[in-house]
Amino acid sequence: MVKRYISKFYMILMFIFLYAPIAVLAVYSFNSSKSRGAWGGFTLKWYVELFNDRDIKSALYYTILVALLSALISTIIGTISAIGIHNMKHKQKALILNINYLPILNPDIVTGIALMILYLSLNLKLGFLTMLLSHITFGIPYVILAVLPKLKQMNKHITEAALDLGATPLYALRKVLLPQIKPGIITGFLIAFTLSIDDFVISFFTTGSGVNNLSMVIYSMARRGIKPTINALSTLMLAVVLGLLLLINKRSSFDKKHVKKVGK
Amino acid sequence: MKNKAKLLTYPYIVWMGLFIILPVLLVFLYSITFNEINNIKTISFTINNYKMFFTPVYIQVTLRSIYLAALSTIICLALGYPIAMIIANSKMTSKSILLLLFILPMWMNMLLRTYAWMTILGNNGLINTLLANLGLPTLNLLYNNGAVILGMVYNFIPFMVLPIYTTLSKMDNSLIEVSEDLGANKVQTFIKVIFPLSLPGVISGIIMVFMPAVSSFVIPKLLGGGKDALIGTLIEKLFSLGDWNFGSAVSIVMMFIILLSMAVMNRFDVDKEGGAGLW
Amino acid sequence: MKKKIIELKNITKNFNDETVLDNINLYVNENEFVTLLGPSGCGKTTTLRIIGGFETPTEGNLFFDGKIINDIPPYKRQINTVFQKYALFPHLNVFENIAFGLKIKKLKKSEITYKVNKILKLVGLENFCNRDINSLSGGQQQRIAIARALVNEPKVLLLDEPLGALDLKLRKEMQIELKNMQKRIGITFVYVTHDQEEALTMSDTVAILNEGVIQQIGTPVDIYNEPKNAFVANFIGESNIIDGIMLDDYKVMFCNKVFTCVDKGFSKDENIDVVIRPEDLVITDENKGLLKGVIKSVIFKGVHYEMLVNAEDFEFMVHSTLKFPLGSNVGLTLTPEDIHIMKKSNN
Amino acid sequence: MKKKIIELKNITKNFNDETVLDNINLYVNENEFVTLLGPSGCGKTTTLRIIGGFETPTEGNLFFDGKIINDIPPYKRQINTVFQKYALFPHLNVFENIAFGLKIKKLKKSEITYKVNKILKLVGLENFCNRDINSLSGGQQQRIAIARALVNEPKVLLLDEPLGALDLKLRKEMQIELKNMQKRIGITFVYVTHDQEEALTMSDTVAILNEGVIQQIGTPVDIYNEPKNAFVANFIGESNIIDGIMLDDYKVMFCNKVFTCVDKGFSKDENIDVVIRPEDLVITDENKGLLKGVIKSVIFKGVHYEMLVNAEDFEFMVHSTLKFPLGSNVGLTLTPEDIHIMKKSNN
Amino acid sequence: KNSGDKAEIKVLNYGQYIDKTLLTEFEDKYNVKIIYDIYPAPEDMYTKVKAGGTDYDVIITGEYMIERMINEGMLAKLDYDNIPNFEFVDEKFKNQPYDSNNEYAVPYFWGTLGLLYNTKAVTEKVDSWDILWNEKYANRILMMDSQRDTMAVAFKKLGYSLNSTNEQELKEVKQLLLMQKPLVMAYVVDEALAMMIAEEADIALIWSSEAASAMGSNENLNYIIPKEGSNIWIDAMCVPATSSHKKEAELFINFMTSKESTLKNIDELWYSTVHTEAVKEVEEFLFDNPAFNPSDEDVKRTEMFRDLIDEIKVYNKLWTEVIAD
Ligand SMILES: Nc1ncnc2c1ncn2[C@@H]1O[C@H](COP(=O)(O)OP(=O)(O)OP(=O)(O)O)[C@@H](O)[C@H]1O
Ligand SMILES: Nc1ncnc2c1ncn2[C@@H]1O[C@H](COP(=O)(O)OP(=O)(O)OP(=O)(O)O)[C@@H](O)[C@H]1O
Ligand SMILES: [Mg+2]
Ligand SMILES: [Mg+2]
Repeated sequence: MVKRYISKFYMILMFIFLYAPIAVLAVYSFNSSKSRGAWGGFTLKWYVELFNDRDIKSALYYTILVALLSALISTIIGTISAIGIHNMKHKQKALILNINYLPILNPDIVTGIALMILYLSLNLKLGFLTMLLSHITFGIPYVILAVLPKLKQMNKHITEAALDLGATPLYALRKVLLPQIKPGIITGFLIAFTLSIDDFVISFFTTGSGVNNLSMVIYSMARRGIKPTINALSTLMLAVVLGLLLLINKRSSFDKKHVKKVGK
Repeated sequence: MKNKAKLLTYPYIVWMGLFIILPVLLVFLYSITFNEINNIKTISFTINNYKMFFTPVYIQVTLRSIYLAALSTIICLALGYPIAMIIANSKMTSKSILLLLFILPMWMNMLLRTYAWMTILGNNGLINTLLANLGLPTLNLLYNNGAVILGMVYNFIPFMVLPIYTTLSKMDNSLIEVSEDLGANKVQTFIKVIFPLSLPGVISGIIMVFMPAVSSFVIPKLLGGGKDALIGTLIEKLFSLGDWNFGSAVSIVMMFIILLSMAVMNRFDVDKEGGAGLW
Repeated sequence: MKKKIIELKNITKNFNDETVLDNINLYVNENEFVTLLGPSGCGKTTTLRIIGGFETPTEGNLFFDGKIINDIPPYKRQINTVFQKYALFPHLNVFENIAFGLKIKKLKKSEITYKVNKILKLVGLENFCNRDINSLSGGQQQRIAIARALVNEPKVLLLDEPLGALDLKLRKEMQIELKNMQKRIGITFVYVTHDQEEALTMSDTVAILNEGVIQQIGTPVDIYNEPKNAFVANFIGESNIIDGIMLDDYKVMFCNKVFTCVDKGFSKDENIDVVIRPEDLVITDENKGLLKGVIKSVIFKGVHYEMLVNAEDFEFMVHSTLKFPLGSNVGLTLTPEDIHIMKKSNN
Repeated sequence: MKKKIIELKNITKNFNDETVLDNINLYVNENEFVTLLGPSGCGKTTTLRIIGGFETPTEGNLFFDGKIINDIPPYKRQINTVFQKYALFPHLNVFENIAFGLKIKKLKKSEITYKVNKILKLVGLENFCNRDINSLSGGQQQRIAIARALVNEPKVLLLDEPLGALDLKLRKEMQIELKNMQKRIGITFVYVTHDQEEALTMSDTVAILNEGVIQQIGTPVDIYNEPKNAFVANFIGESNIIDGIMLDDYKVMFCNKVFTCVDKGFSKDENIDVVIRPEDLVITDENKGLLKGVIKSVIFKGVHYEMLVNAEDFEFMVHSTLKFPLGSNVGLTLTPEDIHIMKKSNN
Repeated sequence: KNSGDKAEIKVLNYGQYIDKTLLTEFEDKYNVKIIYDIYPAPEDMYTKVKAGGTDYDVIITGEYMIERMINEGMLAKLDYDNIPNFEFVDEKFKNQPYDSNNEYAVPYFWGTLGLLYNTKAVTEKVDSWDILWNEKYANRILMMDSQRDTMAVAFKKLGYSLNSTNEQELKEVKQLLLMQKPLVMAYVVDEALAMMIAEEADIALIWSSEAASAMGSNENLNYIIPKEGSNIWIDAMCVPATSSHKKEAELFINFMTSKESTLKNIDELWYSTVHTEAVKEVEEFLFDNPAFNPSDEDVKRTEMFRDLIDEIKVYNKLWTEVIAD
């Protein structure tokens, strides 16, 4: 009982730590002064301005599109590769994993510039595609790292049982293996998505004209002080996601109750 | 069966060859040449870039970076593990919600978050204002290693929590029961059974925190005040200033050091895991 | 006088409104060997888990040495368990698995090594010290699980089908080893098995469970020879159970014939179950038998042949070392002592 | 003529340079019921896993219908397996587990429901459709594992101790069900069990393994009555194995006495093993017996008492439904047919 | 392509360095579509454009970067016939060394490097770089995490040219900067503006443009150009050699140089203008601001950065050693 309270308390502390800066930036989205340093009174003008800013809208679109696509593709490639890596012999596995660590280890600017030179020498036009490829490249290693522990935990006899019952490896993968490593896959997706949303340097060097993401907009604003419109945007995004979460939570708890009733 | 599953990695191996190895080779090439390498005829090789690195100043930077990153990683682990456990032990529906709530702040831009931290930590920031109002002495919270570590912990802790959470969720409960049956109390059970079983997740978490932390540059620049350069800031600076050659050498050395120390760790691990290595 | 070390008082356990254990009352004396016996899913494992502390009873109390221990966590109970599904630690090798409990007790290294090796020899796996758990065969894993619990020399040992995966030979050996150990070290055993013979051989007391209800508690001989109801009789050994009518004391009618028996005290013309063990029936010449019948099937069982004999519309199972040809007409005889009369159970 | 459906030719399997299977040769005819029997760790599961396609033999070939299938993946083999450790899908409920194979075959929904329900009834778990796998008892899980394999009606079914977790009653029922099914649908069974009686009851052919080497292949009666060596004799049933000398055809000496027997063809004065089944020995009055002895121990086994009789420095195990008092002096008799002579095995 | 015959130009600029309504205005007025991109720092822009993956038509960037790009043949000569508004550009900013004949670039805004300080905390007279070495302000000083700007201070304090490559002078600069390091609160990237407004620090090395906007938010702040001299910078518009819509690009440059556009831009950005007509019409408070409109003497003491080509590596090394120490 006491333990439950302690863990609840700890959890709340942790969430305060995580959300304190977010709260600050949300508050500043209502600050009529343009500068982060001073409070100039309450205003909604940044929200109004947000809807009139063409660059932010297009950047938001590309940010979400690239994040979703790259996270999805990284998750697919990463998960499949992780399964392969899991089945490798020790030496091979070590080699592949070490190479896999490089994008995680390399500073973004090195990756960004190196990829840019790569694309150009491949005669790829910098733009949406190259940016997407780059995001996939740095997403996959994280997905692999997220999926591998779950694979290691898995009982191999269960996959064998599926094959035994006539499941092709692909079917066994879909119906037996994936459901079991699902937490790892979801985690991998979340990490890849998060990294993609947050990436600036690599995106900058590998994108082309007209395709910008929010991070690029924000970093480029830094010199003059980031406009509170961005805070407004962040606050809105947060609100939307939180709202969705609340909705899902309500739905699923409703479903549960419902099922229980029917069950009786 | 095993051999076949291995094939699944081949597409990624090709991908790696193209998008990871080739760029790294390029970086390596820069590290051993003068100037640009656009023209193959004028290429000339040198090891000066490496020589330059091995001077006390840069070694110190490297050590400092590894120290800060390691410290942040340890703190992430210490703070994150309980969180992962709490989430893993919570009810089915609240699990995914908690998880998303946990990573949601990271969807706000890192620069914004870091600036927000500066607003909180500054001399006239929220914390110090609070302290002053309480009649307490104010603190120097910003522009020191503490702030850098705080920033790193803040930004990387989800990457520690998530993989640990995945290994803890749906852990074989009977093993925990056996442990308690054999007389291990909750703490001993944790140390001897739960933690070792979650080790793969912990290792993933450590890698996902430590490696980007070693080479991070925005956080040390903004929260550390750019006074004590870290290897990430150094590389970023060298590259953006156009000195790709030396920058490349620094990156290569860093990769080498980190991967080598990982290999050493791996060696230790081999005995325990029966040849399975880190994995 | 014997001391009750464990006592279950009115224990009931529900899972999602389904009653799995129903008002269980059972005590275990110090140094006693108690076996729980019952069909699959009857609640044996659940009972052990309650004693071990892994489930809390929905109702009722659990006593250890006279004190209620409902809320004492498993690690504070001086009880060790051999789990039905082994539950070996995958991250530890054979040695480390067995040494687990000893290390927790902070024994000296040399002592741990000594004890582990001794117990490994006992289960016949001396050379398996450094083996990975996953590379062991089923029976080997089971033996490690036994060793891991035994090595701690607990006051009470709970064993959930500990010999299930072993072959007859090894099982017999291990039975004798376990029994010896129990006597020598003075451990109390609560044993779950699905092997009736094992239960009868090893136990001081046998408790028969069915659908969460205790059917009978008694010594092996009691249970076997004086089953309380047809379920017990049928479960504990193979039996022919025939509807009969008790005409009078020592006089029973079944299969349209009147037999002399050794039972009395029933009301007149009471409907009863007649239980006859297959090995008590003797096949004779057709005209020498009390009953006449035809051999319907013959199965070789090694020690004996198992034959089904159709006599007076009832299929008698008969065990005999002699083989009679399929379809031949035979007689069946039996002595009055072999006729067990029992009251009809309610269901 | 019968068709060989599965054939193992010179199969050897090493794990890390340790030989686990050593030059195994074995074939299985269509619709045959072959049982692998052997002590724990002798390689039974490994043999099944090779047939199922989960291990590749280090040496030798595996034939299915006359074709080598060493490299055919498991899902392309018309073989289903009941795994020793069940290996049920934890993320699926009981129904979905059983329906797994049928869904792959793209059967109609109604058909799947029909088949699953039918098989659930067979294993006695009609009402468990929506149950979570982890909430099942050990025996229930095992039955689901059997159902999951059986429902696919494969050509060949591999069963690794499929009834190990079931009580005698249910085991017998399931034995009969399995056997009936095997005959009715015409499935070929390769069966692993540690239960000698089960092996003898159900099988057409029994193969005895020890330490990766096949000791004997034959019908149950052959194996039981004509064991090729002392290991088989000892393993397949409890036996008294005594050192003896073959004096002449039909004349054997052991325990310092000369007995008549039915064996011949040994060289003169050859050292041999004499095997006598405990149930073949009859306890008589001290002076009526061929051998004189003292009762050393008496264990109640339900069907019979198991007694150790010390006679002429050898401890004879004797099974008898009559109980003799501990320490009493008795005689032992036996007929010439009950004396089995076998060559000394090399080890 | 999809907009049919409608021309399209690609513009690359710093972030937040334009009144965006001007873009729409231009598009409507000339029926030319603008694809507008931004970059965070000139070096990053250079790296990317130099690599050749881009096809911009107009780039707005700093003078030293333009010099480098001219030297490397990355820019196209402008056709000034298409930029009649060029005449309004103050002669002061024409024919500067980075583009000595004014063939490649049209100035956009300009500014200086100076000290922004809080008059509440710094009560003494501030007129010299020396104050940055004054222990009284230990940990209240913000320097820039930009090697050339921070080194420029040291050069000027020592009385040298801020483009010096003299070994001895560089050594002295390094010494000076290392001496100063313990006093520095932080080498900030872009945060000086906000930090000074929030009064987190007392003195900051800053660009006049940022200073102007800081002073607009906090009236305790003041800006000066120290007497030892300082740096002056010009941001200018140029057309890359790879441009395929040079005409429209020049049209855009001309549009941006018009008085109306300039005024609109000033209103939004508060940067010092190069426009002779516009400057007359800026609001009074801005006109009087020393950061927006420094005195001619102050400007006379300033020096422009030159592209150092390979010598930059020496600077890089010096600077990394300063911050790594
Ligand atoms: N992956 C492996 N690595 C090393 N040794 C193994 C491996 N798998 C099995 N063995 C060994 O091979 C031998 C035979 O194992 P197998 O599982 O076939 O035995 P089994 O006859 O099924 O025994 P049981 O009746 O106990 O299940 C055992 O000694 C076992 O320890
Ligand atoms: N967690 C649970 N949730 C719901 N039902 C459960 C749970 N655990 C056990 N049961 C049910 O309780 C009953 C008794 O289970 P238990 O494991 O005690 O049986 P058992 O006697 O050990 O059987 P077996 O010999 O097959 O192992 C079974 O019907 C089982 O399905
Ligand atoms: Mg059980
Ligand atoms: Mg086995």
